[in-house]
Amino acid sequence: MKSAIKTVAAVGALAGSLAFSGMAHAADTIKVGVLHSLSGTMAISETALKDVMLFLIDEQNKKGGLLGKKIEPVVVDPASDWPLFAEKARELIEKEKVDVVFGNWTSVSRKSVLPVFEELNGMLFYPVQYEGEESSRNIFYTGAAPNQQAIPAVEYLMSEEGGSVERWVLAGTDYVYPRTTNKILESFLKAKGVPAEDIMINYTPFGHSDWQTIVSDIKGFASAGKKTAVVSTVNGDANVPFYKELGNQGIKAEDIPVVAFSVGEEELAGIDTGPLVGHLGAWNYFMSVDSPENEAMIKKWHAFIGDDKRVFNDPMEAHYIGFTMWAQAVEQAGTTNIDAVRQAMYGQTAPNLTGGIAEMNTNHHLSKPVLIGEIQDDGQFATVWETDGVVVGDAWSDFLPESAKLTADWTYPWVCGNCEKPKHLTN
Amino acid sequence: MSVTNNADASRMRTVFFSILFVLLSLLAFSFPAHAQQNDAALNAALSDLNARSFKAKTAAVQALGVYGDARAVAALEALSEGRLYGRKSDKSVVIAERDGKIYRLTDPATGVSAGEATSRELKKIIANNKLRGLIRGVLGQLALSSSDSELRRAAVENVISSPTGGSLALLKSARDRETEDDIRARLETGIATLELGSDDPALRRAAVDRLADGNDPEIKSLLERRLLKNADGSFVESDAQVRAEVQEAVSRINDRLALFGLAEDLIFGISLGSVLLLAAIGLAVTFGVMGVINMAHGEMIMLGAYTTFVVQEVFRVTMPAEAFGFYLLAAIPAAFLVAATFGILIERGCIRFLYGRPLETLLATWGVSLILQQMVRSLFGANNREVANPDWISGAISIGGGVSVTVSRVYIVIFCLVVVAALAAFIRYSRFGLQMRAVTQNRGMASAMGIRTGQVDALTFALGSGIAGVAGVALSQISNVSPNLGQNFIVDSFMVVVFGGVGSLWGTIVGAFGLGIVNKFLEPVSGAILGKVVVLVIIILFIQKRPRGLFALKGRAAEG
Amino acid sequence: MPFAGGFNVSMSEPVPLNKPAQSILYLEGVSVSFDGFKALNSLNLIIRRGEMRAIIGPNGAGKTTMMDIVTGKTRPDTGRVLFGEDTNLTHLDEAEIANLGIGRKFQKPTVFESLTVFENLYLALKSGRRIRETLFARMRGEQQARIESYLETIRLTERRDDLGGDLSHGQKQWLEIGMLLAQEPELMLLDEPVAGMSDAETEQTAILLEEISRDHSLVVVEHDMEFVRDLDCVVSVLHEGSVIAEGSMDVVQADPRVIEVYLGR
Amino acid sequence: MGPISRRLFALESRSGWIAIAILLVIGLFIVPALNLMVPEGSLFHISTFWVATLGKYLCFAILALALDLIWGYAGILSLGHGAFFGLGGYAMGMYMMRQIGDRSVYGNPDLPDFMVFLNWDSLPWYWWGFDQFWFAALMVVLVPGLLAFVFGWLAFRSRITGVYFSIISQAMVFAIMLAFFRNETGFGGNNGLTDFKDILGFNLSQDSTKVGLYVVTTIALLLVYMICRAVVSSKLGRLLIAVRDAESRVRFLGYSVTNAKLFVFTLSAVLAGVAGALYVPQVGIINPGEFTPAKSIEMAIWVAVGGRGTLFGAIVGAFTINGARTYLTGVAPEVWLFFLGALFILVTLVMPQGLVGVYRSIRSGELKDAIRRRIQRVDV
Repeated sequence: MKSAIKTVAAVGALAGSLAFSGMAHAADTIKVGVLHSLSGTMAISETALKDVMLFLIDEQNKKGGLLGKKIEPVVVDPASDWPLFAEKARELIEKEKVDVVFGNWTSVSRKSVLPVFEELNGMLFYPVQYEGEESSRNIFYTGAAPNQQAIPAVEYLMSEEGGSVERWVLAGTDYVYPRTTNKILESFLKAKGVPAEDIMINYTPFGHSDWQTIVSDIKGFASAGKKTAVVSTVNGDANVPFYKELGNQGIKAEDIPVVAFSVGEEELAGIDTGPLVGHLGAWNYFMSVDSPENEAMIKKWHAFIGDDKRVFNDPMEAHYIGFTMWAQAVEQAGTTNIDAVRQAMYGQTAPNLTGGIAEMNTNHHLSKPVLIGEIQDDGQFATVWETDGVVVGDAWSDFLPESAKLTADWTYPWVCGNCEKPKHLTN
Repeated sequence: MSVTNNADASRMRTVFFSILFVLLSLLAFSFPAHAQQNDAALNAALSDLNARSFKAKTAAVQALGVYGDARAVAALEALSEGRLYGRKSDKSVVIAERDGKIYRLTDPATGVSAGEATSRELKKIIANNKLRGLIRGVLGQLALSSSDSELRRAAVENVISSPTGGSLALLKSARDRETEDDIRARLETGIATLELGSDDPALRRAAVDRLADGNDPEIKSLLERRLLKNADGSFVESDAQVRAEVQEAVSRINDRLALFGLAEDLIFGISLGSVLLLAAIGLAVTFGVMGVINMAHGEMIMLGAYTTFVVQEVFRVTMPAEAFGFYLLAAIPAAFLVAATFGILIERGCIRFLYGRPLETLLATWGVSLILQQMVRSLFGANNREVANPDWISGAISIGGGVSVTVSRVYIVIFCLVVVAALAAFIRYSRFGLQMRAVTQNRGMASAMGIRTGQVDALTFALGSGIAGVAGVALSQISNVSPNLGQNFIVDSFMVVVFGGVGSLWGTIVGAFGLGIVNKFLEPVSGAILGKVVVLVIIILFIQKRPRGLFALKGRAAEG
Repeated sequence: MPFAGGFNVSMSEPVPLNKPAQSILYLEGVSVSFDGFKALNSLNLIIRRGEMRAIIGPNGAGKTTMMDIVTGKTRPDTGRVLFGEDTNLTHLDEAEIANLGIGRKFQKPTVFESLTVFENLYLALKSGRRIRETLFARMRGEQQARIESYLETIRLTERRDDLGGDLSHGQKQWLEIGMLLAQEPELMLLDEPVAGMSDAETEQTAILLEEISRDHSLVVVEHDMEFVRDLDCVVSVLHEGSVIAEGSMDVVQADPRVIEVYLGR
Repeated sequence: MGPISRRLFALESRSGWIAIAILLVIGLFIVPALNLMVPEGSLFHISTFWVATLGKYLCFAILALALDLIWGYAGILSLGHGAFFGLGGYAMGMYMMRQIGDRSVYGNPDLPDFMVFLNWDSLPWYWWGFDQFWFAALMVVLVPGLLAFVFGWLAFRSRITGVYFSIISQAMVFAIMLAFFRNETGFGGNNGLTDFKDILGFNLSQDSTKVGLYVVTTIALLLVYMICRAVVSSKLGRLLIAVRDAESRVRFLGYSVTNAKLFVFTLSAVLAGVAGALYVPQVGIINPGEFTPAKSIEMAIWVAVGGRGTLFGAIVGAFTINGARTYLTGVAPEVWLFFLGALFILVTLVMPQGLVGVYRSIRSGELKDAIRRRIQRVDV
């Protein structure tokens, strides 16, 4: 009987120590939560974003921090486990009392933390290109919406310069981002007069590794005599075997160009790009862009990370822009209070590393330039086309009937993430 | 409507430029001496390559094609391969070869050295796909008259795949000159594809005759388009007689293609099977022979793949460029040793305490796998590592009918069979193999006969791990090299071994190829995802019928 | 109906048999092979109700396989196996056969090592075998008394609350026999009940078996010739999957074929 | 009292009952009170984070109990229990999805957002009825139970045991994962079901709802514990241990091993389904990630760490591992897998009976003997 009581006491003490371990924190710092997977399947992409956050915070602290306080990063590992994302988000906001969180990569992880951020009124900066169809009051989307990536890329390929493509393969991993993007593209292409038989849609599971059949199907589809391109929304791990198969089966970019929305410099670093020269990527940022801001940033990044082979990519730039805007908004608001900072975020501008100025819109999406690049043999993209100015990110796509009628605007009179009419029109 | 108009207009423009270009290039062939003298035009075209707009670059490429001399060819090749740069200081165009940190420059107009420069002083001249396609066609047309038959062969393909308005005349004259039979045959086919659009029905009929023997899906769709109707309701192919022949040709090609399709599924299935077999073969030793459920098996494959990466980097630094391609051969023993060493460590440090408790080895080795993953992540970083395909295993072999087999996969099939054969021979004929079998069958008796069972266990596990490492070398050629590499294979590996029959090497082989082929025949019908689900369900149901797998030992001995 | 269960009948040439009325176990023309090896070759065997029968034979003669067939562990390729009057066993599984009243002791003593001696017997006790019945089973005083008496019989009363795994080898054998008793079978098959026992234990076991044989039919497979002699019952000699001799120990030992089989060439 | 019945009572000793009572008081009264009544900022306040996290652990504890029942007692190691947990979760998720009604993003009261988005024009038949809580609750136990019954019937009838069973159960969960990843399957694909608003009319984002769910889960854990206790202390419990120790002996005693295993496996799946159903409203999302084989393997590790074959051990294991994960992913995000991996190895090597086993040997002084015996065994 004593033993049982002892057990209970021990368990209690353990729980207690766990509970108290997070409680002691200094109030004279501004805390920034970093919610990126450092283990599990998504560590491949997200680890670099954790590094870039530490880098940006370090830079800001060198400049004297914010509001006279040092910024303290709070790094946690949600381990590519979606419910753990929600737990860690709650821990960051409620226990660590962070002032803002930068994090997430996959849509499902964002969906998992979204109710937590809304419930606790936190602030999340989400840096990855995504499917859109969302605008939360508590999330700022600094990655590309489909209209900032997919549509310009397809327009480019349809143009004479891009090869006058008439036949399209939409290949993607079976999850919501490719599904949405492909739906948007499908209706866009049909609106442009592409007949249904010239569009092939194919979905593969996550981490698909055997691409022989699909690449062969693509070859077959492309043999119809019309110029064919592949729009790839293949995700993560599956890309390397996909591109290796493309290269090995001798599909050259001149014949069947592949434009990808999820393959950036970081992903290419793991592939021998020799056989891939000419395949395309559409992003808001390329590391190869020749601009003074970019050069300075890469230099500082290499110095910070201590490795001049490390790449800088689009989601990293998105974090850079997001962090810069947040820091400015905090300075303007004079506080880290979420509501005040949110108000200060609207209309906030920050220079893109590729030139031009990014602006935070009231739908919580950025205006950014769109760049199309061809893969080079050194693993970089060479920009072959870019938009004249910036493109406003659309939370709700105009090409989907259900979403076309929705508006996201978090300022008066709308104050709404998905409304058909303003909430405060009658007031 | 406006969309089609635009497209039409652009097509018209293309045709116009092409005709112009061919006229110019014909001119160039007829008066090469004149062209070479005109260096000013060459220089102008070269400097136009450095223009900002792709339109100007296109014109410059075409102008260089007109030149057709060695200097123009060198410049075009350099542009297409990304070796053409603009020097920032004087805006001149140079060909640059990277040599360590600096670039050695050549002036394309003179072919002489133009000194050296650092990457900061240069700006790469970007070619896009369209430009590269154009260059390919231009160089192809120039190379059609090359004396090197290999060059001609490639050139014919290039001209056929990037045809322009003047290609027909070029191909015909090339055919008349051609001495090699196979190249001439290819030229004939190319001519036929172009003559299919001729105004003369007789020519068209001849072309259809010629093409009906082929089995190329591109030709098939070319023929099929002759059967369509125009917007005004008339047939594209106006002659009914020819139309019937086209119909006949299409159906003949279709019959052949169906066979090729089957062959393709079979080939893909064998290839997938060899990958499964490679992934599973090490497990067949550790699980099949020793009864150890090694959840860190996938990590052994991963270690092999990372060893390949390290060996590659060592070769890159220490070896001459010609030898670089052979890093893979060096990686095989290295991967074996690394994985085997880890295997011994795991066996001695962990598994040996757990013999007879298979389910607990499962949990402990799961812990090992987590540690190994994190170790690799900490050492090499979380992202993928690049492992290059050496030239000798790149590319594809076309076997007709639009079916091609990639060379790397052929090597993997061969490699996999060699590994299995070596393993089987080792187990069967070597002294250690004998001891291994003895310990597996009767530990006590083997021990009584003076076999050091502990040592045999450790070495058997090392063998299984080492083979997994070797598999990692092969898999690095077609898959990610990342800390998650092993996780992608572990479930499949277990399925193969259990399906084939634990303890039976033969069963593992048949199981792997069987599952690979079934999967590939299902995939076109059900899609990749459902295909895999179906395969798993088949395995589950199959195990009900034969709980010990395909090739299980029968009788009392197996029921222990 | 002629009675063909006679002693001393050589079975080397399988004669079509007619099942005797009082037989408890009747095997006719039973053959089974594993991977080409014929473990049983058209085996004929008849055990009468209430009889104790010893079966001997060299290694690989098919003794254990015969038991596997009877208890449903192995299906015969051909042949008939009847229990009692006319219950065909070849289509039943182990549990069904056990519930018909055939108990079996393994060659290697098999008891439940993580359960106490008492619990081992409790599980074996003849009572509801359905899952629902076991879930809601309550022990009755009468059941407990029976277990106590079995404990007495197998001389393990002292160790009733020890775990099965903690018993000595001989005690495990006894416990297993006790479990068979608790099953209250009509027919008991014992595979080498004295293997690995000390002389004293062996003697005691012989006495135990004699006690048991008073109200059970018993088939004992054994290597220990002295022990078999002690049992003082009909002996069948198995060789290469068939019975080559049958009769009292003395008769069997005099049979030239048996001598040849045992002594070899 | 006879020896058996004495043993029945001894299984749940007086100290055991007291421990349960103390934990129950803490779980049911102290934690909610400290969360709801003590003001934030007080030293004694328990944040909602901890209520939610503890609630999650409680679900895992139920799951661990379910797994312990089959592995620890009947010796069936299922590496596919994530399937039952996930299916139970999906059943509950579907109910909550239907409760969203026209508050969804696209405002379609008849279809969940992802169906609107995929252009589905009507609700597929397998979604019918899920707008009723009782129906969903029924499905929470029925679907996992049925799957377990069919799968178990196939497997146990063919006498697939040990490692083979583990591996094909892994194949099962893997197949389910792939199927649920497909968007066409109709369960929201990779994103799964999310964006829940309320359960039985209670707003999910309110602290009181969270505490309520937590309390319900605590009670559920107690009930599941009692059910498991009742099973393992019945004659069936002995039978299961007997099956674990010597399966064929049980057959020759006349019991149907298939039925015994099938019963306990199905029961275990049902309990796992209940755990999943309680889990989903507390974490706010259910997606195919729950079906990854790695998660199912980890469940087995909770049980092993806590102590197989002791019901209390399963609970301890679930709390220990998940507590460690919560703690380490925050404190040592870059290297925590080393700790976790090392823990798994250590437990299997030196604590074959898990934490509860260690605790027992320390108490009984057996630890020293055990270590000595272990060293000797290694020498052989």
